[in-house]
Amino acid sequence: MSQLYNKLLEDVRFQEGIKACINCGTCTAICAAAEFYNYDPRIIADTVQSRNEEKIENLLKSETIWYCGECMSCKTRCPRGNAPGLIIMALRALSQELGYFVESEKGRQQLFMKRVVGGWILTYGYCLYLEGIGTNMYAEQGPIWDWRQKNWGKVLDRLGANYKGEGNGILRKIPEEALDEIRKIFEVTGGTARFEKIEKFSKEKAEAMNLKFDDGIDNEYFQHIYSHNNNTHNIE
Amino acid sequence: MKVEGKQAIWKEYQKDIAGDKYFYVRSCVRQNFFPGSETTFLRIMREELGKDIYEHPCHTTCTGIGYHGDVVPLDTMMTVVARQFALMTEAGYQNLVPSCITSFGIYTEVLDTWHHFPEVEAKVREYLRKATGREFKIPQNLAHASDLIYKFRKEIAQNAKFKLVDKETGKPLKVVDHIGCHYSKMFPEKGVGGAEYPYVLAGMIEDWGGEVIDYPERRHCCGFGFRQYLVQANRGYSVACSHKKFESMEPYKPDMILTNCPGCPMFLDKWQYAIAEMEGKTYGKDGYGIPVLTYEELAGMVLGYDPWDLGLQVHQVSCEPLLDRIGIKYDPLKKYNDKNGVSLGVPEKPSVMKVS
Amino acid sequence: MKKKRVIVIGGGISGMEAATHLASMGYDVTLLEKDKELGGHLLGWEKLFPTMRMGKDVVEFLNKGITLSKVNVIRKAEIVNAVKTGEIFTVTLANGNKFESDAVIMATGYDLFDARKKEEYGYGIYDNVITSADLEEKFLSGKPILTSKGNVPKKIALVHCVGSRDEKVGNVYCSKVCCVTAVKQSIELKESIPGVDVYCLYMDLRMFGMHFETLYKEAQEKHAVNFIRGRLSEACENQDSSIIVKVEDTLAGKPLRMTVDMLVLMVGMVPSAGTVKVGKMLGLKFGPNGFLKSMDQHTMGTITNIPGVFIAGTCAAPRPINNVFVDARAAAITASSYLEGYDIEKRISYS
Amino acid sequence: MKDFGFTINKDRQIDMDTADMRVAEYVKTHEPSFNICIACGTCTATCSAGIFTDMNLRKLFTLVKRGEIANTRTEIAKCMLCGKCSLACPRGVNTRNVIVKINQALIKFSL
Repeated sequence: MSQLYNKLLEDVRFQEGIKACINCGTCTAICAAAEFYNYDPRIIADTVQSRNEEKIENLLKSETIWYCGECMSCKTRCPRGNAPGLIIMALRALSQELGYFVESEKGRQQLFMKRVVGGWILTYGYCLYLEGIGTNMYAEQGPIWDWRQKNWGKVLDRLGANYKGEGNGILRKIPEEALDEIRKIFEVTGGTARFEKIEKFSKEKAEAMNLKFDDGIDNEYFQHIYSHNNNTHNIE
Repeated sequence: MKVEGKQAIWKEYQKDIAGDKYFYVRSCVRQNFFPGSETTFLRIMREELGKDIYEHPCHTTCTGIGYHGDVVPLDTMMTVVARQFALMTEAGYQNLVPSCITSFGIYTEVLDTWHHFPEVEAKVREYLRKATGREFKIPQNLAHASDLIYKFRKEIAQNAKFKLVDKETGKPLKVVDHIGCHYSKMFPEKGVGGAEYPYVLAGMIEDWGGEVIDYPERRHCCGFGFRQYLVQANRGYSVACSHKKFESMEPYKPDMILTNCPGCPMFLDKWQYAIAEMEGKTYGKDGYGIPVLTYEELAGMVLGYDPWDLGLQVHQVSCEPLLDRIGIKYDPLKKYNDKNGVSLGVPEKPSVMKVS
Repeated sequence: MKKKRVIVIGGGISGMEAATHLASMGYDVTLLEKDKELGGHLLGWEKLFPTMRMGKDVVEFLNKGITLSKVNVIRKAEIVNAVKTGEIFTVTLANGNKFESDAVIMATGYDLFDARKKEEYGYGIYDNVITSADLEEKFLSGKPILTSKGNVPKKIALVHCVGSRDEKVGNVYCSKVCCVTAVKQSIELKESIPGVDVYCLYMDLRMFGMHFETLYKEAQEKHAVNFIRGRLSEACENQDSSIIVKVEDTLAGKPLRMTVDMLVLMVGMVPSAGTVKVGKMLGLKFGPNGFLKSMDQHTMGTITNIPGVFIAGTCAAPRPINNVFVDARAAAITASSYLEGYDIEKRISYS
Repeated sequence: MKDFGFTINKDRQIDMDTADMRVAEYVKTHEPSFNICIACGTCTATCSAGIFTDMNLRKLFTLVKRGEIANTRTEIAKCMLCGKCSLACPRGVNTRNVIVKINQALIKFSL
């Protein structure tokens, strides 16, 4: 029995995500990622159910597991009640746990997700925070966003927000004691440990890749993972 | 297409939506991108419908984007969710109403997981106790904010100042609905109308005078995909999804797109701009884009709220052609003003897509 | 000595053939049929796989048996009660008529899977999505096969496993006949519509019967029917009411889309409403898939948990016609040996 | 045109409405046994080229039938026409000749 498979089984999402797959391709037919990446969720399911240690290890280090957009369209349709999207979530968790995520271009992007989304959650209590979404990094947000950027507070004010204010309302300042509770939850439940692992393995990888690594987003490694695309992801 | 077939399916998926006393949790995406929508939602619920809808200053993100971006572990996400339940319980509420579809999906998934794995619920209760000392009750009713507007759509229709009708021709406007993936794809029975032919937005469109347009890629994801949009290197996937939808809906010449997920309207709005810049193609009439509205904006619009109170000015695709078609009055000079009526300057115009 | 009496419930293939044999063995046989005509689903089928012989020939064969062996046929019989008291069965109809017997043959058959339950396939919503039974009705009518707008279809896809092998709709079993029906109907479509392209979308081709594989090969070789291995994920309607289908071509390892003018859903078998209703009245056991359960899968087919009640045909499991004939005759024999005092249960040494 | 740092990903779905079926039609006409392939993979299992390269004859045939011929020329070049596949085929498909015909079609249509 594969050790990695046993690890995956510890994740309830994996237990929910795959019972037995019949390779019918219903998931792939409806998968948004399979349309635009060289990706096949059917094969993901088949690979994990092989319980082959080497194959699963390769999967955990592969680009493949990072293509899914977690829209969960596959769950609606599977005739066996499986959900490749949930399998993917379990694989991604394990890949980060073991540090395998840094072996792929797409996997390395987890540092971005950790520092940006993770950072916003712990700093502001929101998953997204407009001040970090500038048109310098998100040009497709367009001229209207440029205009908002020039007037963050005033536009929010116009639309009934309570930007950085006390009490209730849109984009209010979430009280420090509430944020402390969230941070404590992260510590108790393994969220902080996950973050630390992502940092540690990314730092090692940056050294191996000879890219400058530092805190924040203005460093070579971070900018590399954010924008680099080897353009082979949708080639057979 | 036989609408009776859809009606039969809609009957199968009737969901229980509480009538009053809601605990409201905000959406991260909505607050950043469509603040006017949440303001409008609360205004409708409280002022038009007289409902008790409570907000707690200490509630936070559910961590949804972090969870589906796979940096936030399952246990962490569940415990944060448990904390929201605790705030609700402490405030004396039982009916949870998330503004966000990803949150709604997450709450549904958590409750389903706990139902199948009671030991997981016990573990999360222990985590929450340890981290915050809080206890909670499981919500009695869980409904997305769009479920509420759906539930009260007829009341809104009764108070409506406008119908979704072309004032020149008298014909109903053609509306494309786009449902957030996590509304019912994971748990079809938790969504009004199920997963394949959701009725939550279609019901609003019908009762407010419009015509629902079904097109082949109706069920396709907008392409957010969490990490797929947020990381620039992956955005080619994200835009390709929306692009596919636009190409598929184009022949039907829709007057607008209606959405119930916080992220989708932003993508369907912004990607029209980006596609125009990248490929020179626009999808609306006369070089404009197709206006993309949130259900709160649409409800406010038919109720006759000022378009600039709704926040239509923060859309990249101009909504004025739609307002004109319905015959809704607005003051173009006030579009880009602040609360005190002072101009904040005018955004630059895109180079391809026309804007008002 | 008074003739022993048997009630056969259901006048489809299995009921007709079982009744014929029991009557020919000298029993007093009453055949109860809910419709106004005997023949069951077979009446709606034009040609039969794998030989393409006419379904009505088989109906005629069955009817001759009923007439020659003098089976008492009660049509439009709606059963409101069926009980066993002591050794005697009493079946009551809606019109108040009561029938008594010493044995009962359950031949209550199957219902076609309601394709509307596969919501994503759009049956009952999209105009050009039909079922295999609808297509058969078109063949029977003798009229040309046309799309909803009256055009000759150029491309048709047949979807296997609709309502079969699908946990989503609660049916995990294979309905056995749909694969070969798809092959049969593909050939008929090819023959009746010159130049039409036909695609079968399948998960596995289960050509288990004698000559089924030959028919499959004929479909490929002579008729150039296309087979794509992938289960249909969704169907959508275009503006011109043609249908877009999305599958993965699992042998190519890529998602595939295709516009077709007509989509035919190969609907599987589910236990009929009559099977469930009468089965419950008699206290019969049901298997995990909802069909009637025999006492043992290998050795006790046709024999139920209620002594004197025997099962024949598709109320027990999906079966093709040739198997149903054999099954009906087997039910007649097991019923007869029961009536003659033979106790097969004595042979059971296992639990 | 503005550069956002990415482009719109191309769809990799097989689109049967626009597929180039010329090669498939040519082969079906000139080697009709191509029609009776059941994609069992026996050919691939015995294929000499498949042992030393990533050539997959079963998949190649399927792709040709779907009009996916962008890589066919490169793939088919790996075949040595040894004909073992034809001996192994349980359906009696003249697989070797199918390859010859595919090659002819590629030349004929300048693909």
